[in-house]
Amino acid sequence: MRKSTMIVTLVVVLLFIASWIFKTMTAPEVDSTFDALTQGFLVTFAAFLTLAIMSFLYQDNPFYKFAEHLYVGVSAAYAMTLGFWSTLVGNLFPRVSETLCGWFQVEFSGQHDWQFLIPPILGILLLMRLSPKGGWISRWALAFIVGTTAGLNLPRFLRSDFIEQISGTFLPLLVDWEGFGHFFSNLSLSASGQFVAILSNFVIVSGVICGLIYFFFSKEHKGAFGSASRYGIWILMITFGASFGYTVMGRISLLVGRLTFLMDDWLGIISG
Amino acid sequence: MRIASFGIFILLVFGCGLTALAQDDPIDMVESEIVLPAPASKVIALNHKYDIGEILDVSWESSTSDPELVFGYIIYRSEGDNKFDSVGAVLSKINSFSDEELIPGKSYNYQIGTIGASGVALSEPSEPAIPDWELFNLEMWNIALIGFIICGAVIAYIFSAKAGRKLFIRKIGGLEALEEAVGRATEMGRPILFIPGIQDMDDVQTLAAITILGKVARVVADYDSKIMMPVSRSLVMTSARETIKEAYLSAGRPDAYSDDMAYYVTDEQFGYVAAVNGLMVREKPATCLYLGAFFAESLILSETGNSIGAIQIAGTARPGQLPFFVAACDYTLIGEELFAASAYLSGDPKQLGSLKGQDLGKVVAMVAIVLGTLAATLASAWDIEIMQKFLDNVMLGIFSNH
Amino acid sequence: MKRTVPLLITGIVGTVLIVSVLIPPAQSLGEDFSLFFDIIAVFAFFLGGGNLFRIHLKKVFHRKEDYGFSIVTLVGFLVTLTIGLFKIGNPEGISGSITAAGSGLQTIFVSIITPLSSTMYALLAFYVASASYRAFRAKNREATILLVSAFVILLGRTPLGMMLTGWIPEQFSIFQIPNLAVWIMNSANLAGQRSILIGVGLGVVAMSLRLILGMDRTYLGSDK
Amino acid sequence: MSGIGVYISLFLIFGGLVTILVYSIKGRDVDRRIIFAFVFFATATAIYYNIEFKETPTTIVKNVFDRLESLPEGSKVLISFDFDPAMKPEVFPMANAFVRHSLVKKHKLYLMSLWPQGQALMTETIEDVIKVEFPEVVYGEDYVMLGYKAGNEGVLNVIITNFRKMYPSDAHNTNIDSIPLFDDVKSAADMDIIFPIGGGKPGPKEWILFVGDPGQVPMAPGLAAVVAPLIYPYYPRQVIGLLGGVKGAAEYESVLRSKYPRFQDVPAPALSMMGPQTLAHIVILSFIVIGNITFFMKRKKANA
Repeated sequence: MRKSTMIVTLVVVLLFIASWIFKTMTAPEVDSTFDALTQGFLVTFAAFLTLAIMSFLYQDNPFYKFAEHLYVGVSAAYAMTLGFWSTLVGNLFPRVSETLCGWFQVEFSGQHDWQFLIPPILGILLLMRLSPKGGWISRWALAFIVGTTAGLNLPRFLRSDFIEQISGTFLPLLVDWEGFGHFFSNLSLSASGQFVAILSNFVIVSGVICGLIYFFFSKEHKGAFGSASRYGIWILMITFGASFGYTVMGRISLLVGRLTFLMDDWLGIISG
Repeated sequence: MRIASFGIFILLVFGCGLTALAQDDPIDMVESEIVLPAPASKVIALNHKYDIGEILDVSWESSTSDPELVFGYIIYRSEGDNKFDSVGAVLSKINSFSDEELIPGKSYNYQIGTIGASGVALSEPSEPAIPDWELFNLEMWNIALIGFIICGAVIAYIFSAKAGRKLFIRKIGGLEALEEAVGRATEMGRPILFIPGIQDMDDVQTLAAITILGKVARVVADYDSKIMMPVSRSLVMTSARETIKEAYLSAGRPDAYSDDMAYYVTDEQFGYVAAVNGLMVREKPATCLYLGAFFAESLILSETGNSIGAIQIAGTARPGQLPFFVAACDYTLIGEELFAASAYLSGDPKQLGSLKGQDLGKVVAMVAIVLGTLAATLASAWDIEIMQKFLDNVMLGIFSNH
Repeated sequence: MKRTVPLLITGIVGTVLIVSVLIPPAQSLGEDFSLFFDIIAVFAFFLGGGNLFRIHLKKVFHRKEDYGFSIVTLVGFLVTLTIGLFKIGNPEGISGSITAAGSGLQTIFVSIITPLSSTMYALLAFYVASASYRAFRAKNREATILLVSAFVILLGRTPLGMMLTGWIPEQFSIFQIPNLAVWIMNSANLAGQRSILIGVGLGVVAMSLRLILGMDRTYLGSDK
Repeated sequence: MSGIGVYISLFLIFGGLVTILVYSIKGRDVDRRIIFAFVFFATATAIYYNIEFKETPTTIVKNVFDRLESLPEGSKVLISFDFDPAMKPEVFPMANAFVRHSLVKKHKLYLMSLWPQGQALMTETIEDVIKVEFPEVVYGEDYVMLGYKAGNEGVLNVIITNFRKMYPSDAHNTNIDSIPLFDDVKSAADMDIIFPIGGGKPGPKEWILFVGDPGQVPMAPGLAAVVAPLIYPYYPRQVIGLLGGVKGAAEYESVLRSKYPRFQDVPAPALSMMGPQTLAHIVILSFIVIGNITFFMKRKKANA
């Protein structure tokens, strides 16, 4: 270990202990010293992990690697245990085995549904992937998963993302129409005015059609078709701009959330 | 059963409360003591459509009494023996009820109790009704029809492509830029970086990327430039090596190929990005290609690429990442263009046929939108009745289940 | 055996699920298959965990570079698994909710998973900032449109937009940035997203069809 | 005191931005770590001084509020926690706002999750919001915690026709038939409104495809900002409204506060996030502007 690394590690350890002691002494509403110690440790540890990940911004370092590796292990196990308790104990055991229900203290459904032995068998086949030789048999389970996804998706995407989207675009282009005279005499660029409403519907209808033209591959994009496709790409660019804005907004929110944790829960420096 | 009694209890408590409130006025009190509300009328039980024969829909006409004095309705059911049991209760504004979990084929009749302040007034019992099941869900006919047309078109095009018919696919703008970018790297004598996304081979986008890699590697082999391809999945590495090797073989330079061209880094997202970033800063590739499934790393990669002055071409079908690529790269294959590019380059009949079938779907969508919008405009702006009918019955009949 | 059976399974399962939408008596079969899928999905978690365990165990065993960090992964994995599977520290015992307040798993969640996963994503805020300084250029017409639209949305989604353009009279209120942002979301953004949605929807339909008919077999991998 | 602090901080931030502009125009490269530090301090300052703004709800958010407001007492409200801690700052305030609004309107609450991490966050809501602010509500009669099930859209495909098949018991292993809330619930189609909250897969989109459209249930998704634009095409027919990112949450919190004064003093995390959010947006916008000024100046020079 290099000398500078050792110094940094030492400083981090000392700060950690200092924070632990401080958070233990200031822990609110606790019954025992042990509880205070645990609470102090947990908050300090969470703060340490937050800072360890953030240190990646400076450069890759052992603290970041520690946090990253811990994350991988813990989150995999978390998903496994929750899946086990909620789905296997919750949905499978009550249908197949009274004994297992007894062990895990969950109510038996009262009858054995033998067809429910199929999924655990397929599941075990899936686990065969872990063995070097039996890998091919895991394809049976994989095939079931692929088949289910395909079968579930086909009618639903067709309905919600195709059919309903088409009828959602059946919009009147002349909103609140009472003739040209009325239209011109009330012409304004007010956000709630008639002109803006008409413009909106016009942009939606033409935008959807031209967007589709942009993604149309059976015809060369020339002439009027080419112009339509160019208009389509502009609409798409506005869309991407909106996504861009929202993504930036979302990322910042996460940062604010994390900094609030550091400053409020850990350091306790926000007066309010 | 329990909910029924619970509902009745709530409604009665509510009713008593109102009675108590009304006691200021002696006339009201007298009235509510002796007069029951008018009972509900025209109770009808109908078979619920398109189920497996377990549901009956009960409806009735509301009580004619002052709505203020009707607190709700209780639904009673009998199995043909005139012994009525309550099966549910609803608030006074509602005049229908779905009785579920019945036995198919059995006959039931219903009676509605109108709850007033002073008691429950019973309606005449309904005619008996039998819950029945249907073979086809006719409400879904339009989905079946459109699904049939689109799936049929996809299959037909695939078979006709397999039979050797040439299917036209327009030239994709980005592909020309691709060739140019590879050429520029050769001129500058600097390497080309190819990132096939961070997903495994089970993602369609990765497959498309590998197809395009075949073309790029061929140009690279022809010009004798250098390609670098760090990947984040071992399976992707295997297929990438095969693809590059084949390209070098067909260019007649198998000796120039080496396994170092594509190599595995790590599965971890940020670990992988850190490694690629380092590589970019050290090797300064002249051209960076990001084709495949990308997540948050899209922005980190394209930012670094920008800072080293590389020409960047990206392509992904993940809409969330497209903005970053469009803003930071020189050329971007947007969404389906990635797949079209792969179909165009490979000439694979399955991909081509599929693309053609999808195009037919787009034509259907465009025509329908034009017709529907026209009808909606004419119907609403000038009150043309036939257009309204056309919109409601034909266009919305086919294109909506709402 | 190695190819035909999986193709048959995919075909049958996919067809049944599609049919169950159209034919009411098949509905309960469709429900069953969905449940099967959910149960197998749990085994997929086990597979993922098993893979992870194997990879890191190998690293430690062969003393590969940075194997110390693999130990961290293994310890984190095993400790969480033990606490979770035996519901250690659960105030309501074995029958309590797995995430009951105060249980070991909930503590791990709050003190380890939460800071780690949310900080990972919070890092992106920094990268967005640096990318906006170094990479987001109005280099051509498309990129310019994108940046302008992003600008309006970013301003419009904060109180600043109103402060800057609140003075614009009602007659021209569409140019007030918050109004403009809402308008973009409801018209151009909606149109663009919808055309993408229709295109992708068609793509999913075609892909699912190819899978069910066994025309697309890439997911089965090579025969080796 | 804090007034002066705010001004000094703002001066430092904007002074810094100008410095970066000058640097960039001179053609010098600004290290990305300086940019990182900049964002860090700008955001931290705004959090420290706790700047809060007033929010006026947009129609798309107001629609959601009005719908829940107009439902008769005792309506069935399902909230799905389809997110993990990474998304928490954005969408968790929405979940809590919906819970508060539903309980104050005396609706019945059904809580579930399609994400393993969602159940733990649901526990937080129950412990910190329901049990603290609504001590009068009873588990099983007013709200129920169904918990997490693995299987993504497979779960939805079952509950749209049959709740009991997917959830034979709640998260506490209590048989669902002994829970009064389920006496008149057969499937998710019996709900009066559904709030899918999340931003990944499975998430609100899957809810619309597998539950909202087939079951014709009103949907009002609460979305992480990243996916909000993608859900707009479903508005207004397939979703009645939506909350996009922390801004949407803040708008909802502000209408809730103005309608129900009892929530004046409960924390409104989204509202208090808008201050730092605004400052960070300004910083990022400035970076884009600076970057482009430099870009065009360089290009002009190259052309000249």
